[in-house]
Amino acid sequence: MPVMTYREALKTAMADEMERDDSVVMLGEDIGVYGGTHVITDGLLERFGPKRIIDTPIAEGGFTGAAIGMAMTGLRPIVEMMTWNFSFLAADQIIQNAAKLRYFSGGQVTVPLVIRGPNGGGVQLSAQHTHSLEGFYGHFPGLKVVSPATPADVKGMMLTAIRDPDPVIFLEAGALYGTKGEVADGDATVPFGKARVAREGTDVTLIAYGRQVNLLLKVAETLAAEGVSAEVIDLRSIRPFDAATIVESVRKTHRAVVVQEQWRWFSVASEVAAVIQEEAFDDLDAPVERVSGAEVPAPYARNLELAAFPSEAQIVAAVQRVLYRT
Amino acid sequence: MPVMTYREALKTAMADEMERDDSVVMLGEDIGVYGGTHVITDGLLERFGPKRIIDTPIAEGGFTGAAIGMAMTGLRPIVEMMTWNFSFLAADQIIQNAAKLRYFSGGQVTVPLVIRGPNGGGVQLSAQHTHSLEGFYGHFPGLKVVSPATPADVKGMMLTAIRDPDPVIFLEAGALYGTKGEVADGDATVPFGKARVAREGTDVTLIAYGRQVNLLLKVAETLAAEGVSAEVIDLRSIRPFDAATIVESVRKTHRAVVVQEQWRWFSVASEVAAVIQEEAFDDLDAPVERVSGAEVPAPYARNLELAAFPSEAQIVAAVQRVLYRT
Amino acid sequence: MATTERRGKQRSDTDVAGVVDRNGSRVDDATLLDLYRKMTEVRLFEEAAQRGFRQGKIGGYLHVYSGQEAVATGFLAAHREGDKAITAYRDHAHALLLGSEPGAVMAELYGRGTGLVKGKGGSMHLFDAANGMMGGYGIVGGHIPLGVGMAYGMRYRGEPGVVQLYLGDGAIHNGAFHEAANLAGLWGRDGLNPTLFIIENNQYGMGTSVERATAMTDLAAKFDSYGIAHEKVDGMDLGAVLACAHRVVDQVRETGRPYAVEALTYRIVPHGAGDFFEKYRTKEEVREWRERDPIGLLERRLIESGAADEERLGAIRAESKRAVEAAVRFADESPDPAIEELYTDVYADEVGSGR
Amino acid sequence: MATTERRGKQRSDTDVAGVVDRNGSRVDDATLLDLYRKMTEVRLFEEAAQRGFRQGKIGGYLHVYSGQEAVATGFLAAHREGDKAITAYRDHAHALLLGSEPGAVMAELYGRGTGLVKGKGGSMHLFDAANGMMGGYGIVGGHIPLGVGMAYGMRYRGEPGVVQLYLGDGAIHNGAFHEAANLAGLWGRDGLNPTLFIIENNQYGMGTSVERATAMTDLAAKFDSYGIAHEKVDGMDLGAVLACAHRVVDQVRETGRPYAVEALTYRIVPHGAGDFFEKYRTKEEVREWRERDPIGLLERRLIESGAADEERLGAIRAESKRAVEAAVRFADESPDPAIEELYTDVYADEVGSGR
Ligand SMILES: Cc1ncc(C[n+]2csc(CCOP(=O)(O)OP(=O)(O)O)c2C)c(N)n1
Ligand SMILES: Cc1ncc(C[n+]2csc(CCOP(=O)(O)OP(=O)(O)O)c2C)c(N)n1
Ligand SMILES: [Mg+2]
Ligand SMILES: [Mg+2]
Repeated sequence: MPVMTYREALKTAMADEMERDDSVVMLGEDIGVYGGTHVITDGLLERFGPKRIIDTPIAEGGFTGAAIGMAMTGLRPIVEMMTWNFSFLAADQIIQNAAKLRYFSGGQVTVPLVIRGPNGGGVQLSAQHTHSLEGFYGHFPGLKVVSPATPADVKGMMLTAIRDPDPVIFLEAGALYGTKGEVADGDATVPFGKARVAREGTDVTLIAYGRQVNLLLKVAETLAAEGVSAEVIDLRSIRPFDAATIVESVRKTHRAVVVQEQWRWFSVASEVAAVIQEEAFDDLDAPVERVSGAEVPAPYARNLELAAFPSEAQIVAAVQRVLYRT
Repeated sequence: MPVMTYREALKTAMADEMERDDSVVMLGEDIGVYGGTHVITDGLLERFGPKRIIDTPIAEGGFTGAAIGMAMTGLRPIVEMMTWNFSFLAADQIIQNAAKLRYFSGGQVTVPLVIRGPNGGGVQLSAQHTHSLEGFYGHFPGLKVVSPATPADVKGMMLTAIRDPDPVIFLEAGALYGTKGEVADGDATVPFGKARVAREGTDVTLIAYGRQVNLLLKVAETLAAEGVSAEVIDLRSIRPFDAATIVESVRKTHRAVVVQEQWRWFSVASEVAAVIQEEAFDDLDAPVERVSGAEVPAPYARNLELAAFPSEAQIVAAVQRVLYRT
Repeated sequence: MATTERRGKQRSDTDVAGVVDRNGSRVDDATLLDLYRKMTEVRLFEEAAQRGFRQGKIGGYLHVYSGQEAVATGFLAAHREGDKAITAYRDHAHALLLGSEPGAVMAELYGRGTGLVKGKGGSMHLFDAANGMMGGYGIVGGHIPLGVGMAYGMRYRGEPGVVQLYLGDGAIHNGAFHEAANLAGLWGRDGLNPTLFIIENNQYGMGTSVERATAMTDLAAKFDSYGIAHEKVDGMDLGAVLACAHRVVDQVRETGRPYAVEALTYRIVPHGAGDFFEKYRTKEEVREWRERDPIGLLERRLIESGAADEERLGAIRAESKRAVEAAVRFADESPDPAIEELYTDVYADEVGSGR
Repeated sequence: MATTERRGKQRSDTDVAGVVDRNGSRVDDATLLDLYRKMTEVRLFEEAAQRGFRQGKIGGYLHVYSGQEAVATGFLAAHREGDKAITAYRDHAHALLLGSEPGAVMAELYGRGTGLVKGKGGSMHLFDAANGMMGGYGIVGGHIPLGVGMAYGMRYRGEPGVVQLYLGDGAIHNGAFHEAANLAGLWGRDGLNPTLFIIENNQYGMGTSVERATAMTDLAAKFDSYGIAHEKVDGMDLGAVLACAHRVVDQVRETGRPYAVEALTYRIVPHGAGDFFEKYRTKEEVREWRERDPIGLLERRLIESGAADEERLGAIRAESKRAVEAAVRFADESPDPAIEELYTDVYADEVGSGR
């Protein structure tokens, strides 16, 4: 299988789908003439023209709403949110219109829309440019929310997202755009709602999504050296949420640690812990541990920022706790 | 102690504080000339004049942002969000500015701001006008989020909110505006971060906030008739969140049911369940049960709406499950 | 009529006796009488809805269109198959005028399974996509970007349709309006935005008059900021609206460029059916405007021009009344939605709902 | 200079030799030379920041002001104690011109504990409240309502201050601008809104030119929608900006009403320090504008008017260079923030943080 970066895999999926289906259009700030701020869309304007690659003014609410309107006429728009940090300005359109139109129109209207862009921290982007919004959007019925961590998944899930008849919140791991991996050629879709066992193990279940999956794989190596066999689960989909895969793993390992960059309160990790205790209560030998971002707006200074994000050391410590080794 | 409605208690707190401190001003749609859509602010324009009771155009983001700016100059603005459903339009201002200004200014700026209004479902207000946004805002460090359920608390917590140096998300139980209760005269503040044991019991802990507290008190009566002694906890504060009171109760009862109108995934109940299993793992005799709103946008028809909100029957069934009586 | 005068002269192409349609020919009496029937049906429908609300048969919020009928009646007379309309929550008239069954509309307000959207949306969310009714929306300003996007979508697909985008005077100060109008202006340069903005300026957003919402009260002129041409029309005068509508709808269709019309009108009823006091306007003001009630105005003009006599108009009103009564009966006799409907229409497939 | 011509004539009160201050008297040479020093210090500071970024000493996003110096230098020359300024993320110049220590500003960019905001905010969030610098904000348009609210707050408290509210050409199409400008117009009717909107029109928002962002490119004229008077100024010409600034700041202070100035300027560097290719504009265009570099322009004028000779200017530049070098040294030698600072400044008290 060809090896490519997360960025290339993402772009390939979108470009292929635009070739295949001319109802797919793209909107966003500086995606065309400028070439895309994260160089995801570079060259697409030349290939598909300005009617399909639509540069917009700085008006996230307006162009997201317009994309919803386009979707209502049968187009399949892909909105680039330059970063998800700007999506608060489009929250009303996403939550009040995109998520609910099918319902409050009694099924008359369909919104086949993808909103995509980098999510999560970068390097020193500080308070207004560092958010992980999985739980924020995952709370709302009517939305599908996904967070692919590998090049193969970002391609496969983007294909699925574009073809999906419902609005999809596509949270890219911005920090991973340059990472490489094998990606199947052609129509290799990856379904929503299925977590991926990224590494098998027997002693403890480690759960994450997005860039923290890579962190967990490193931690699992460290733990293996200490004789602890960790199973790593990559959630992939946030909504729908694959409780079954998690529960199955915990039934085997009896212990779980959930890791996320987002803040702890009312978060994805809260849900994972709640579900595990609900569905695997008798199998659980220790409380589910959560490792989350520090409960502060993201700081700028590198030392503070590193202290604010989940670290290997914190995760290992949490594993030690669920194994009662401390 | 005088008896008054939730509405009167709320208004009293604000009016008293406006008398006491002329840095308190109020902004919102139709709070002045119109008299307030929920008749909370009626008469205040006549009493305090248009410089302090500021009617605004329909621009939630703009006037919330302006209120933040006023707070930065030392005023203590109270923003009326006509209903919290409209706050998605102000989400950027609330989350990106109000919550973080103190942090990213390195402590130079203070935002003593209260944003208040009715939260939660009413009667048949349907999809765009029925949200419970506790978890949505509670996720963000920098905000304080409260949800008083009684006239005494709404007065006491509003006094605390106005005097608080940080932005407070004040989620009123809109459905309870007309309910009555005893309210102490004068400066009877209620602190943030402390849950309230609304009823003592020994067999099971029932946890809620806002209008569901009243539902739980009814359920507790029903259960008492069946010989089950339920403790009812009213969270009051969502952020900060009083884990200690919950854990203490569960240490006694060994069982817990959390009830909320909001959707289940990534919610307040997720957090409560996660915290209980974290901090009272060995005391827990059954999984924490969650009773939440149906995972659908709010429907209009009354029969559907009733089926979408948590019901006594659902709560009783959940209690039966944690007691292993089913 | 102090307010009208203050807000400047309306452009009034013609009075009803000289109404012209899109071909420049006079609108015939039959057409006018049919529009009269529609207007009266809308008015009687709204009155029946208010009764239903007071009887507790209609829940939630209810916003009726009484006093403003000439606006939607006139503009939607220029609606062609394939065109679309979108509006806010004051949406019953638009659905009825686009051809929705009055029974299905009333059943929606009653929250019945036979409602236009199966009882799921209620008064604020009427949809009838087959007729081009792309909804009723409850968030002020929130539907404006959708309308602009629909216009793009239609032209992108090579369809000749026009989007009639209705908005209130209160919505214009919202950021969603600004962003969407700017996009419309931009996309219109390439002929990709056949949006007709129709401002239903009933002079108040709830209790806030235009003067108290902005320092610059010429709402049509706000479109200058987006390079969108505009005009004003007397929204109480069906003849004026009709003439304007035919002309501008055709122009938008031909150019693919947006256009804006501010229709000055008046809501002769409270903002919502639940409002019982109105501190923000005087009884005299309401009374004055009731004298320019668009239905009364049309009646006088029809009689003056000889198009109809009192008797004929009475017969038409009776017809409207029967239609509305039948709608109420249909709603009343319809069943609640099946309880399983709670969980349908959330996602197209089962994947979304998860466990 | 094709773009300038296309965008219409700038109003230019005067050239530098005839600069007048708020009292109508000529700005003396000493003042002008001091402003020259400030402009060169800002430019050299920005160049040092770009170097720091390439060296990896500065992280995150870095947006410098090179080419635009005349705008903030001119307007902030009219800033008085008690006034406030607020801007977006391209904010170093504003902090420096308001009197922040260059060392503390550079230390902030370096993420050091001695930084202007303790290393917590970085380049985009400079604050120096004691000097009236009310921030640096990263969300385009998001600070505009704050500025309007501050203006209200100051007048409410009876303070005579003015708020200089800086915004980019790209921000003007955002809903936050529309809502805030409308509030400013409204509140200004009662003298409660001394906001001076200053559009730093550098002709691009990232890679999107004004022409590609709106169909109506006269940005100043957009204030018509809010009843806010406005003018344009040549933002490359310090003399023109100064004259305008003194006049309009005084006017805003006296009336308590908002006013808007569009300053046409140009960013002679990429949007952000991390950008390395610029497909959206030509090298020739940049070269042409560099010929109107505001610093070069001022130098020529100072020499022509006899206010200074090359040597004097060279000495001033050397002074600026030393100041910037000292700032870099200070930043370089400063320690990281203490790790405990991670948890401070989230809330004023301990209550918020909870467990
Ligand atoms: C964003 C938002 N804010 C507030 C409301 C509450 N609200 C409902 S209708 C209305 C007035 C709207 O006025 P206008 O646009 O003039 O329409 P009209 O009711 O006059 O037809 C308001 C403020 C809302 N629905 N949405
Ligand atoms: C709401 C929002 N959308 C997008 C961005 C990304 N972004 C940062 S700067 C910028 C361009 C802003 O242009 P302008 O207002 O003209 O300011 P300039 O950079 O030219 O000074 C954009 C799109 C952002 N920071 N905030
Ligand atoms: Mg109105
Ligand atoms: Mg710019």
